[in-house]
Amino acid sequence: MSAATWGWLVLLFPLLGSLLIGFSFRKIPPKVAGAVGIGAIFLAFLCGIGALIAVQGEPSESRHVASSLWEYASVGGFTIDLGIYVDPLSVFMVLVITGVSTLIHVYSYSYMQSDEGYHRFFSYLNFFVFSMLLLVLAGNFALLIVGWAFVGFASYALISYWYRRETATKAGMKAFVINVIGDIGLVLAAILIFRELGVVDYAAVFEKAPEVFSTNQWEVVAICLLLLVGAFAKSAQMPFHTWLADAMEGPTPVSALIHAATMVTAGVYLVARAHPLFELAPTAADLAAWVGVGTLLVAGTIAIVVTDLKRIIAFSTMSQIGYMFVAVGIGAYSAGMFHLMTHAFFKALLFMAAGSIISAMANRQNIDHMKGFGKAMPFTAVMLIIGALALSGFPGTSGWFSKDEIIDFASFRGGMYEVMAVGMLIGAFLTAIYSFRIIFRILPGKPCDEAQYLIDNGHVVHGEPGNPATGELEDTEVGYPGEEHHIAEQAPGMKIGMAVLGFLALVGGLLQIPGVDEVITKFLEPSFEDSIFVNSHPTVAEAWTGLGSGALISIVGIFTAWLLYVKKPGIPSRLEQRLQPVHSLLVNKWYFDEIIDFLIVNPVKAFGRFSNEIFERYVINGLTSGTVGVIRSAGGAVRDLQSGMLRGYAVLMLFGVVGLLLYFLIRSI
Amino acid sequence: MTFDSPSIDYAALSPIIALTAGLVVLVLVAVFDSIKRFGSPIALLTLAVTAGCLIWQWDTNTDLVAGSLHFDGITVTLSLLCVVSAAVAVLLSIGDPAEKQTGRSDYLALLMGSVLGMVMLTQANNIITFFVALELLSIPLYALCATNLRKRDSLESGLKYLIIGSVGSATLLYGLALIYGTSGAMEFPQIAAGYLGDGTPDSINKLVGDPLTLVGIGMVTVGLAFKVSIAPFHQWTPDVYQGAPTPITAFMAVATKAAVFAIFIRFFLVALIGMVDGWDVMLAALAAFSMVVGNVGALAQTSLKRMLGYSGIAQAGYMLCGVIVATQDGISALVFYLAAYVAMNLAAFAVLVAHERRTGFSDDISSLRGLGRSKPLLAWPLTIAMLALAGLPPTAGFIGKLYLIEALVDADWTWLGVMIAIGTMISLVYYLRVVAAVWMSPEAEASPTDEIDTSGLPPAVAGGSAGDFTDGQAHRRWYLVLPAVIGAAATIFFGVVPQPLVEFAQQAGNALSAYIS
Amino acid sequence: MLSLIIWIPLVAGLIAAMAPQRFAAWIAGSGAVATLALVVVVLIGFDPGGGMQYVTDVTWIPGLGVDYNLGIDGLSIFLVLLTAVAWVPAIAFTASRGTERPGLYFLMLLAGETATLGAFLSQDLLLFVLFFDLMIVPFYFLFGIFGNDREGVTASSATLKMIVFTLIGSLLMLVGAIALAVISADGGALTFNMAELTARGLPSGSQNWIFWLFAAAFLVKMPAFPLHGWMPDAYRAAPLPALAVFSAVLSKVGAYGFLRVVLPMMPDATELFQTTMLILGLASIIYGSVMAFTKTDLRLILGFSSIAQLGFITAGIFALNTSGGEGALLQMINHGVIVVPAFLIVALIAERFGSEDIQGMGGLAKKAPVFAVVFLIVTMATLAIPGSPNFIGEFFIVNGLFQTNVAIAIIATSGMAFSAFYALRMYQRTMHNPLPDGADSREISVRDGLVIVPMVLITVVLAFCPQLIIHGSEPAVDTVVALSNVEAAK
Amino acid sequence: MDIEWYLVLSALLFTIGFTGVLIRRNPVVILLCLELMLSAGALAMLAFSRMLGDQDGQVMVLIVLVVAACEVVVGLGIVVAMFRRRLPLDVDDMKELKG
Repeated sequence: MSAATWGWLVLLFPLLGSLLIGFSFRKIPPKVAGAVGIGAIFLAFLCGIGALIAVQGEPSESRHVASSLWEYASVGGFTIDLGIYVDPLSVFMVLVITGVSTLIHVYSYSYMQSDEGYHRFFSYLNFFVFSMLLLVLAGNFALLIVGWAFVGFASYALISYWYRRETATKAGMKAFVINVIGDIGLVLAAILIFRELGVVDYAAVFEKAPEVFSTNQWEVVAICLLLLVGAFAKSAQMPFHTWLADAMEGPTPVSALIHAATMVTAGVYLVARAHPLFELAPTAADLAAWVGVGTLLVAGTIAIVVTDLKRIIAFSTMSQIGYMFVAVGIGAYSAGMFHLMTHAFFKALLFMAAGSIISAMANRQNIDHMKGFGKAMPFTAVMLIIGALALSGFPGTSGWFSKDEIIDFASFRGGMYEVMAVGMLIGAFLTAIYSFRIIFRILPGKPCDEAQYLIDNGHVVHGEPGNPATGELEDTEVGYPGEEHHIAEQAPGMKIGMAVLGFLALVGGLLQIPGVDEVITKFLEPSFEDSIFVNSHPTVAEAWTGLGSGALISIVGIFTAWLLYVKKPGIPSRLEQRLQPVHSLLVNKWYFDEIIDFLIVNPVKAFGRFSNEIFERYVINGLTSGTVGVIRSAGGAVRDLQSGMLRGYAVLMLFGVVGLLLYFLIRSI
Repeated sequence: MTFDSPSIDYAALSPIIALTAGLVVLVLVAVFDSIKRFGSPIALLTLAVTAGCLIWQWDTNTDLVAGSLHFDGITVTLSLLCVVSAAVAVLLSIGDPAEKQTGRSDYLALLMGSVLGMVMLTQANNIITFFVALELLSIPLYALCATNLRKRDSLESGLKYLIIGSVGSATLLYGLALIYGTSGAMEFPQIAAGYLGDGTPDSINKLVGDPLTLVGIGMVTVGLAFKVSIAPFHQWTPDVYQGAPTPITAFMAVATKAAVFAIFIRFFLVALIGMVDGWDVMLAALAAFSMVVGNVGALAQTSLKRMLGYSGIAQAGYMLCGVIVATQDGISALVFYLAAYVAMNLAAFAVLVAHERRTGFSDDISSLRGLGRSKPLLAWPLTIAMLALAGLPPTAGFIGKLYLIEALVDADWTWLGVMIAIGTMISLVYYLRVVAAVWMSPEAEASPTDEIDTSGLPPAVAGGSAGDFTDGQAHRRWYLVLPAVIGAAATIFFGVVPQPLVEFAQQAGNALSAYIS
Repeated sequence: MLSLIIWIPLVAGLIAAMAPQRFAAWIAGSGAVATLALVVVVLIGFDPGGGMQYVTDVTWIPGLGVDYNLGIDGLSIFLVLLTAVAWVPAIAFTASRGTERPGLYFLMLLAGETATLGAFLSQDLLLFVLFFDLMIVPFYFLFGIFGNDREGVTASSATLKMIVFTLIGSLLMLVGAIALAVISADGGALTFNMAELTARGLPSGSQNWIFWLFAAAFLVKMPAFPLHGWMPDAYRAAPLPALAVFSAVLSKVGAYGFLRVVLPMMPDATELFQTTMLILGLASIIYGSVMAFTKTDLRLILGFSSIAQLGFITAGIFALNTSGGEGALLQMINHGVIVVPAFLIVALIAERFGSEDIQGMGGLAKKAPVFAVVFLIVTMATLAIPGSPNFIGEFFIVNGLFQTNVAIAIIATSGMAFSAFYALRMYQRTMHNPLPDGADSREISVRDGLVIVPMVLITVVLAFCPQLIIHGSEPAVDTVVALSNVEAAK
Repeated sequence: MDIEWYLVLSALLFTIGFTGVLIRRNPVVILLCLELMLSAGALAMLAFSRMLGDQDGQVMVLIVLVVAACEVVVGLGIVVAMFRRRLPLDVDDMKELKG
């Protein structure tokens, strides 16, 4: 079968799975629903491989296939058809998404075991994967927007999955509104593209763009900036990132899937997909890179201070995505994609490990309470360590290869990109510190009472249900993940998921050993052959020196983390006192939330109150009741004139006569 | 010297002859107690015969009685309207306390006299018949207004109507005298010729500009404006409408307007056509003023009859625009609107009479509450009448307003058209308030009205029985419900299929084709 | 054929009023379904490029030059379909709930349908004005008699305000229509035939003031920003099924009026006042959205969201290009299709919570998952999530606006962001968050499901292929738009 | 004597009549003043008829006298009816109908 039919099949299975589970939620038991969910995604993964084989089978220059079912909408020359575009880049993304999703489905099969919204969870999860695949496979910008919005909707649904919890619904609302702002950016970009090029399909747009636009022409820069607005909103970059921290309200598998592996990478995919436009607008590409650098530094600093386990990992996601944006911003597309893949592996792994620890902690996420889980949960501890190693780019792990490749490319390009490389190195150092902050705070030392309870009688302690973020108590119906929690040691599903990811996190780097086998670069090369950077990349020697420096930084980082948190645990608290203002700045996430509220949210609410109380009552109603009042008073006047006195009437009659006569006399002169 | 008897054209005079005969018979019947009960049938018979004669003479167009009467399209159409409203008034006054007190036939005789006056007025073609017909129309009405001797309001309204009416007639007479003086002739066509002078433009200006003529026109306008209750001279209307017995109010509201507008058309568009730019702006001002006063005044009313009085003032303002425009379209629009006005008002008044009889003379709008639920047969005609008066689409009222505005815009009087639209907007509030009271508010207990303590008084004059006035079954009386239903049905029918009524109106329109375009 | 479509509902209404009250609902329902069937037959036989079809032209009042001229073309075919489709669930819902005096209720409801169909189908200006006036009368009775009094505002006074507001507009339009016909005839034969009037054209001097007479009527009807004074009280007083139909279809007649009357007949004035109308549309979007997310009464949230959507449609129409016009027409149908189930859902929520104020609500989704999913689809369509037909409508409107005035287009997109906020707020405050005690969150009954779900399914089908509507209506919109931009015509 | 003097006299009569109606409160006197106003019109008619030399004016005057008589009859009839009802015979007290 051709790549296109494989593409359609990839799309079909998750949608079918989602609808099937959705409609039969009363009939089939939870177990079967979970199985159907996993099966659907796994089938999609197989079709992805089928598409891979089909695409590889084509000769290298014609490795992209576009096919459309029917004409979705066409008005006055603006035709949008329901079409997909299968090429190495999209197949790569399909494989990463379906692969990681299958593992996360397996993990959540047992993690969400006793939750009473089980069917709804798997239906939404399958719908999310479908919409992510639609986004990746879309053949034109319009359908991209549709995929984009479905992904936004699915993330809203999953963030506020425990909808009976106020904070979860608020977080869901925040994520969705910021996502809609991203959609608006894409809508305007699509319209601008149509206005300039008259066409919306990828192939046609990227082919016509160089002829119509000269580099840095304001139109193409505007298009790219608008695309970036969409990308930043989706991938939680600097100005639009505030929703990611609150998105941790969703269940942990959701955070693993959406806020680590797939959704947040959509922005990176978009920039990679639209690279011809970005290459025509270097200023926009550089802006993307600089924002990437800024985000990775800011996120890194915050991650060091935050005490909530899932939020630390969330901020680390933000900084790693920053790396990817720098990569695609400066033209290292295949490096960016490679880091995207490896990041998916170890970040999902970290979230899963965090999930099982949180279950062990009876749903409390504050790492200050967590102590000595090394002994209590050996398997999870090992997985946590592997994840942390890969994240901090410990030599040999996948993270090391992918992150340093980006840094090498940046330093290779020289000039201001050198500064970026330095920024990234600092970032890498911060990453090493906070990833091992988790390890050294949780695993070593005297086990805290939950861990001790686990060691003594082998099953998990059951605290009364509470909101993990705020800690205040809730009624059990709120959607608390059921009475029994599941830790990796006791739940086979979680164990399989984490094991495979652990293996991939370790081994993943071998795909892209500089000089030996650039598998990813060669595979993605047909998608980026029209890019100007296609054959300029650092020599093998430079690559290896870069890797060396990367390894050095990560080891030093781990050592300092060890120093701070194991050797002299007092230092961090002392540092906090001395650098109090800095500390509070970081704890409050650089006050971004407050700034956005101050600049946008509060003025709009004030405008709403103003228009509601004052404008509506006085102007609109004033207008109507005003005129009615005037007419009614005139009516009263006429009625009072009617005095009933006969002689009064005669007087008015006289005035009438005199008036007429005067009028006529005046006329006759 | 030979004396040849004048050639009388009996055919054209037949309506007047029939009416006079009926009047005489009625007066005679009033004498004998035994056959007094047959008053109403006789009255209805005469009206039917008159209508027959009018229709028989549908398209005659001749001068009668040596030029003092002119029988043409306007006469036929408007006289028919007067006769129809008279018939309905007769029907409504069966069993009316006022009629009982004055003895059935006398009451009806006065009514016949008034109708005779109206039919003559529609034909009047010279100053003498004009004045006589006008007085023949008004004096019986003064008397009729005062017939409900039991109620103090009725007497008061009668006296008020008489005094103010006479002042109006006196002014009219003085104006006619001046016009006779300056034009030198009595018949309207000769007056027009008189004002043309020897045809040279400056002589026309001299005559037209001459103060006496203008004062004359002014005074005649006052007299006619008073009769049709145009704005500054409208003050008597609400009081008299409220005071007079309701059948008389119904008759007065509709028939007088039809007859007086006939003479308005004939006098202004035949006699004074020469100086049309002299009086059309003045009439336009009066019309606009009465639209405003009428609509705004009605807003503050609680009594339904007073409200209909004010609405009559406003509607008179709309109709006057038909005359101002001075075109055939204008006249047919006016006649169409009059016909629709007749249907609407008679339906409304019929329901009002039935309601009054049932609840003992409370014509307050709040007493109409819950009528929709309890008496749908009465509620629907009143609702349709109110919607028609407000000018809403499915009714003849809408087509009437449409025809008027079209005639206005056609003759470059667009600002008056907008005035009509604005007047209608204001009128929506009080018409729909009645509809809201009928349909949308809960049942209300009827409030008893003030009644003179008739204990100390001698029994009513001329054998009128002093029975109590409420008639519990009023809402089922055929003679009350029939006019209401027919009026409402006519409003809806002519709203949906207006063409026959348009042709009826055009009959009047092209009657003056000789004088105006 | 078209006369049949117009008059069947009224006839059914009259029979329902006369018949014993038990059968009133069945008769009314069958009347509405019969009309729908006829409209579908017309739809099948409709050829998009064929201009005016099924024309019936009978002289009605030769004296005034008015004739009973009906015709259907790309512009009105789908709006007629929307009307026919919208009335069926409204009647079914009322029948399932039962009212006192059902005969009168159905007579008025079906008379409203007759007048609306008449307005969409009439090709004679006076007939259009007549049906335009006639539309509000039955709803005056419906809202007045069957409405519910609120604190401070009785149903009859709220509806009185509504009908006076609307009729002021339509009276001005009556004067405008007559002036238009008389001036364009200038001495010749007076006619109100729309095609004839469009061909004759009008001196641009008089076009300007006639434009504002028509615009006033249509803006009050929509309602648009400055003239929506009557909307809050009327929406709070009205019975919900009647309100669903009123908000879904009657506001579209205003927008349709712009496309059918104002654009073709007064091109110079449209050109001249284009920016003012765009700003008015924009003001409606912003003001409607801002009010929507501050109000706490469900009916008013939907009411003000309709004002915002109508603001989008006005902006689309006055973008004066194919994309804007087509987007506006598509948006009219989408909004109509989604507002009917939205109001019926509000009715169901009101039954479950006893009140319509969202402050006391929450957690309905716990025991009513199907109800939650249906309401979710409706909310997503209301906020025009990309993938829903509403988005395609808004997308092409913004695309059209982009071609005329970029600044306005960008501000209009802020409307999308606001709509996301208020629609989601409405959904969350009713469905999510903990369930207050004393509220019973029972599942949607099969009967109500049968009434609401079909309309939602229409939106889902349209979501997959909005081209069905675009294909049918594009040629007609092209002709109207071509007529309206004067340089192209010159 | 040319016609102006007659016209002046009739105008004078008319104004006296009108003021009489305005000032006096007794309905009978008001009826008298009405007679005065009507006769003023008749006088003007006579003057013009004399000036124009034809008899139409005089015919009109006769008719006007008849009509004036009828009015007075009806007027007095109502006044008598009111007197019998013991209603105050004062125009200013007739304020029942107002507003």
